[in-house]
Amino acid sequence: MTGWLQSVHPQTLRVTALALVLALVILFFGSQIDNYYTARMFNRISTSVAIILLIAIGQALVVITRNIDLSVGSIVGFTAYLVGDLLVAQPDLHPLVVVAAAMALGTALGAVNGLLVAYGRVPAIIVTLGTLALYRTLLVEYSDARSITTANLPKWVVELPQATLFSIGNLDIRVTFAIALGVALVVHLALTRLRAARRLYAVGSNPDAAAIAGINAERVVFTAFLLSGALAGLAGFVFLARFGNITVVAGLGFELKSVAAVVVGGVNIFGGSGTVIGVVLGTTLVDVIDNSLTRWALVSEFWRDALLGMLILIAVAADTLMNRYLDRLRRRRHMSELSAGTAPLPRETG
Amino acid sequence: MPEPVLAPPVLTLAGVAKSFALTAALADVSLELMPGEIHALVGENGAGKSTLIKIMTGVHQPDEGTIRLAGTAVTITDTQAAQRLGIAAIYQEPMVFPDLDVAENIFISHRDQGLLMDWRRLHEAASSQIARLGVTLDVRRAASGLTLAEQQTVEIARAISLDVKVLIMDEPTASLSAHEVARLMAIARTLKDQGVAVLYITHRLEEVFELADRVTVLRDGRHISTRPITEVTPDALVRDMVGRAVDHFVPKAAAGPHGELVLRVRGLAREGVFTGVGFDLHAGEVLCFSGLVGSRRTDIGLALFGIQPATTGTIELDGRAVLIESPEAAMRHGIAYVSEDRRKLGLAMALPITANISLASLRRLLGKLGLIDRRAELAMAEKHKERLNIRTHSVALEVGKLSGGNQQKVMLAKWLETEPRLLIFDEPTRGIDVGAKTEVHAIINDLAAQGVAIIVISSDLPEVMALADRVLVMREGRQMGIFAIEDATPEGIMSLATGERPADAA
Amino acid sequence: EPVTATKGESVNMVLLPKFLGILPFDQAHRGAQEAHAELENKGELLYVGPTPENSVAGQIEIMTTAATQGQDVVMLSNNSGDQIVPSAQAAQEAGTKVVTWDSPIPSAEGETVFVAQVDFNDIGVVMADMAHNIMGGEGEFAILSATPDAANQNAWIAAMERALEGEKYANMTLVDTVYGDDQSELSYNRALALVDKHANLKLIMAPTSVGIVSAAKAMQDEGLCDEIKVSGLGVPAEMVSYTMNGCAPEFALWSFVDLGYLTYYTSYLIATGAIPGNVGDEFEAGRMGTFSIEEDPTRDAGNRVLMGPFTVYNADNVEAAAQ
Amino acid sequence: MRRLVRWELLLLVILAVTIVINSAMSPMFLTIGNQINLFQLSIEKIIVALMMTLVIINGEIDLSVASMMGLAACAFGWLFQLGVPAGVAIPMVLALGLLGGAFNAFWITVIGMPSLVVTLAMLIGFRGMARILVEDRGITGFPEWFNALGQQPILGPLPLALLVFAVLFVILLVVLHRSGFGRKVYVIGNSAEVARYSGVAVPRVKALLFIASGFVASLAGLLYTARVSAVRGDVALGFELDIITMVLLGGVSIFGGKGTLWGVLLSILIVLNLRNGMALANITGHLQTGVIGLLLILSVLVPNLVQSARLSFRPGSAAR
Ligand SMILES: Nc1ncnc2c1ncn2[C@@H]1O[C@H](COP(=O)(O)OP(=O)(O)OP(=O)(O)O)[C@@H](O)[C@H]1O
Ligand SMILES: Nc1ncnc2c1ncn2[C@@H]1O[C@H](COP(=O)(O)OP(=O)(O)OP(=O)(O)O)[C@@H](O)[C@H]1O
Ligand SMILES: [Mg+2]
Ligand SMILES: [Mg+2]
Repeated sequence: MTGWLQSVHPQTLRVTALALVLALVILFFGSQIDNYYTARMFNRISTSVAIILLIAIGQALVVITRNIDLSVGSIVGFTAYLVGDLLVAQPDLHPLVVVAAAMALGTALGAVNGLLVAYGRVPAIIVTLGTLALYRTLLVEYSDARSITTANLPKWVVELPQATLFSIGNLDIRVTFAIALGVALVVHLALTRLRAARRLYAVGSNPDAAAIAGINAERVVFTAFLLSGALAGLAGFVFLARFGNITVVAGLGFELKSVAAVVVGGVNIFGGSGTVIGVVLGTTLVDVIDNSLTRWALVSEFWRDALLGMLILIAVAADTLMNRYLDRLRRRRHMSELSAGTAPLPRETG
Repeated sequence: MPEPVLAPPVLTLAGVAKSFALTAALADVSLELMPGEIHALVGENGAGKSTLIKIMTGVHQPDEGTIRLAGTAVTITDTQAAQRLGIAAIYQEPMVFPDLDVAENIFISHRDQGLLMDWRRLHEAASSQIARLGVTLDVRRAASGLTLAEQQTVEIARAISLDVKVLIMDEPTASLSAHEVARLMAIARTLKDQGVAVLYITHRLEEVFELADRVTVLRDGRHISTRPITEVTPDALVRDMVGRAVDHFVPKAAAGPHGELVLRVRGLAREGVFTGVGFDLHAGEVLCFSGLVGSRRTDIGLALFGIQPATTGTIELDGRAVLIESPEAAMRHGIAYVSEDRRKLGLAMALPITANISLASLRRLLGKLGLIDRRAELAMAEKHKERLNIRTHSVALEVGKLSGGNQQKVMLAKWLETEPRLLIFDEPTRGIDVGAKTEVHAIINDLAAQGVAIIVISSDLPEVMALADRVLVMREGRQMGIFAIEDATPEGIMSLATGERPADAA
Repeated sequence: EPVTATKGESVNMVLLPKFLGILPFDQAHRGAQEAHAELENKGELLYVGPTPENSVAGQIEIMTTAATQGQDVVMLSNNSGDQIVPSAQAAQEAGTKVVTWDSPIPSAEGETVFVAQVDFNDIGVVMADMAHNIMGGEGEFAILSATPDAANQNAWIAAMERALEGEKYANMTLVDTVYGDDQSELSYNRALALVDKHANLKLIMAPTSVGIVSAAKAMQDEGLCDEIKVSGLGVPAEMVSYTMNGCAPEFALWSFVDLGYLTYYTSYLIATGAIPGNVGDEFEAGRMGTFSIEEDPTRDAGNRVLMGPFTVYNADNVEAAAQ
Repeated sequence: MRRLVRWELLLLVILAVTIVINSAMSPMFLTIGNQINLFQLSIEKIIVALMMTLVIINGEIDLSVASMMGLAACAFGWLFQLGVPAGVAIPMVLALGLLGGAFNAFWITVIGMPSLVVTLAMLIGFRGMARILVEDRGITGFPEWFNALGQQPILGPLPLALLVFAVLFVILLVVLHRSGFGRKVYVIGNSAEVARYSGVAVPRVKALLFIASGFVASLAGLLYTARVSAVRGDVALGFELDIITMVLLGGVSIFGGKGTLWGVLLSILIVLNLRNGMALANITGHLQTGVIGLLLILSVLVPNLVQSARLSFRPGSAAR
């Protein structure tokens, strides 16, 4: 056994286990699919991860506070449509204004969720199940069955998905992917460094204790929903740019996808713990499995979903078991050092 | 000896009243806290002590009455407001954040530490706070792995790390052993010297007399008396609390010949937790486990009850080796385990008293078709309400709404109802008042007299001395020795538990 | 002698699309409204439908409710396969006629007649021909459909596969059929997966309006429009930019406005008893001319009114149609 | 306890209001035929909702129920196409439901994964298996007697599924509120640790619930097949959200430990009547789901607001 295990933080362990699982999955598909380890495959997956990653990060922030946001799919659809509509009406808007508008819209919808959950004291699942339906209803009523079409959108929006920030060899770092990664990095830094952000964990970890410790739990939960809304709004804009054609079904199903990415990424569904790196890995894992299955010649179209479900299950199980094993190893090592007298005693000896 | 205090009171409560739905928890209570005093607050379970301090910290709002801070009337809307006013509290039930590490738990309430986290400084500061308490605890550890006593330590560190004018401690020593209690008292005195007003709630009267300058007694939500400690005697205090005189400790029935050998444990160990535990236990015998906080006494209990089965060693019941791999198996063998952590492990807080009491013996209430006989269940609860003097207007009340001590009694009732042969009590009198403690001790003695084999894990040395036939001392997961009670002294037990004396001296 | 409708009768009619919120069904609604005004119907024309998420159960629910309300006719674009049969039969028994349009009831049970936009076999041929044109008669192509349960798409794909057996298409190979569930994101990803899976792919044929735009956008975004073309069935307004830039040089569609109009006429005539709804009935459908009920050759049972034709759009006519 | 009674009272009021408005709006509403239809149209969902109530009170969730319904239906269609007589296929499909539930239970209780993750994966997985069985086919032509089970009245005007619902309701009512098993369900929902420390075989209770949930879902899938007399890969797609909505509106806490079957019954009645009333008033599609979403939120929000308004009357007594 090695000494480093002892000093490793449990969250790091968790992420390591997940990364191992991801590596195994990639190795497996690499042996099954020709031309798997190519720049093209990287580009495919990186671009397809971009949208769901944004949503999943927002979802993670909410889940960490022991809540859930099932309305994200509807927020994505709503912002994608409204921003599209705005762009059709005013094609000359500055890109930053457009992005800001998308995020503001998402934030507003998130604020409604946040108000109801934090200050109205309605359980998040009830609120967001409700707004999942309500936001979609608003969109349908507003859109009146018109759809946004690529032809009416400004060129820069339509071309955004193929815009490349820089390339390493054939590996393109697309702008949309860079946006998602950038957001992930910012949120990661905030969650680990920003004092205020640590309150998300405190509230999710033990709401009663948070109240007693003088944390304004309402405001923290409200903020988490705001951020989730804002990120869903941003994702809505990327969605618009990517698909161009926006109908009332836009974003349908993102709520369950984001929850899946978050829990696979090791965020505790009962709040209190979770890392952005985990979310990135979880999102990637689900997406890699999905994208690989569609390219696996052996698998017929009708077998895909059954395999997807099973592979997610096995991946999470492997992660759970590996994590548990590493943790046990770590504890055992600590104890053997303890009885050998090489480790500092964990408690007072007098 | 306390000087007469001349400074104006830092916190004044006048005419405070508070009721919950059907319970009047406080009625017309007044209290003055002086800077630089340690003020003890005592009273029976449910007397309203915790409610009173929750009013001071803004958790509850009073129905009537005023609060003045240094003379000015204040409304304490929430705990943040209380903190701003310089009032902090250590609550009766530890409230830690299981997912955060110890250091963050300690400093979570500090709001003046800048925008960014400085993890290194945080951990250093936390370490020194913990060290002040005379405990070694890895501040990087997640709080989820902490024992109850360690959680209590974290709570204390959190409160004393704040720069406060009033520090309230609601039974801080309930799960600490003498050693840690001494350190805590030293800290309380230091704070007092710095001019802090300390309000100290405890059921251990010896602490009151050792520490307090003044003592206030509450009974049934009413203020009974406030007197300098020099003017009261223990008996007078108890009379104030209970309204009548109470014998302190039921004298132990003369240790008669014990019955059959019930339990024989040899070489019991759980990898990485404890090792080398072995003892015999006869019917009608009380064996106490003593040791410092974290000496792994609880873990032995958990192993015997099948929660965390031992990895090596043998357990024999009535001369037959048994494998106990789950609580169900333990219960089939007639073993019961009363947990030290009633909140997390002992009671379903949102369920009524009845359901909690019947939980471990549901099987006996089931009629045909596996349906619960509700009348019998109610009778069962009423019986225990009488017997253990559980203070409640109805046994249909949610357990979570009872006072701490009464919750403890409900948990005892649950296990008594299973009529076990081997009963393991883990800190059985944690947080219960003198009267109730006497009752619990009487119950334990009764059970022993009826031939139940009993293990009591206790950090309360006087309790150990009062109850035990024999004492088993643990240190750092190792069994240091077993004494017959005749050979045991508190000093002897403590020095063995702290390692000041070599094990073989026992 | 074709039957002409008597204006001004009172017929309560329900137009029930697959779900609410997308353009083609709204266009059909417009056509129906046009006919409603033209025929001076004193009754009501209702446009009700389920959500996309709840399409099957919702259609059954609305069909049942319509029977309860005693509506005279339900015009159904069926998304429920044969699951709608019991409720459609119950409606018929309660005196509510069921006329399908756009997508029929596969077994034809519970259905009076199906107003077919075009001959389903013809769609197969047209798709094969478009593929032939674009690919120059040789190479590999794949199909990106809606869901595996979409009855129209399945019928059209089957028809196309039959057409492909012809001599003319001998050098063309259909290598894969995948489903994008009529969602942009899935369709987009499936299109790219097809490209990666089949190195020699020359065309993606998407007989669904969501699938075709998503595939076109995917090819455009990945800069693949030169090698891989997109075709199928699409709405001109949504497709115009891809047709003009060469990603989707050719696609086809019919007029949903006309389909709604013709469905309304057929239903009105049947509900008023002007025609019994049997094979051989001939009738006048306002501005669209004369139609007749015939046996549906593309199903094992059932009758149809064939609308036809449809338009193939390309760079020459798409911009005008998109207006 | 008293809180729950109050919750159910609120639901009762909502239900009464719904019924009054509905009958005022449409003369058809109160006819027996319509009342039976109103149940029939969602009967499979509400049967599953009853079982889901127990699962959620136990502190878990089963998101795979709708996919299991689909799988059951497709398995039935597939067996039937293979030439297995319907009478034989039915028990086989029910066994499949048990098996599917046991499969979920394995990952949850033996491996120790959260039920949300497991059943989310199987929401995809079971649906995928259904796809493997029927691919892009639609299967019909089941025997008359089978279809009749779903469509014809069996007892008076009542169809079989409604009887199944009634019987299941009574059984679960007794199990949840009167039996030792039900008590354990509540305790585990409250705190699984407390239950374990009290000698409750937590994994066994959980496993039983998931197995039962799989079984009930497969039964519901069969009833659905009989009602619509056809099978396709998308049977019951997306039903899980409706089912969970009904359970939550019934006052069951998503965190477990709280709620009653009576509450869920009332919430089922509200949702069905509201749906039906809106459909009769030609309000369909998103507007309908929107109204139910709004009701869901308001039913919790309004009492909360009323409560805090009442409290702020008595200055400074905001109960936490
Ligand atoms: N949230 C609540 N709802 C209803 N009743 C409550 C609530 N909190 C406390 N009570 C009641 O108020 C009374 C006083 O309780 P409190 O917790 O203040 O007692 P205590 O003096 O701290 O007792 P102990 O020594 O057992 O901790 C008890 O009867 C208790 O049941
Ligand atoms: N490092 C740890 N990680 C996780 N759980 C722990 C750890 N240390 C102790 N525990 C758990 O805490 C409980 C009490 O442990 P322990 O045996 O140390 O208590 P004890 O000797 O009775 O002392 P205490 O007075 O603290 O209860 C047990 O359930 C034990 O498994
Ligand atoms: Mg108290
Ligand atoms: Mg202990």
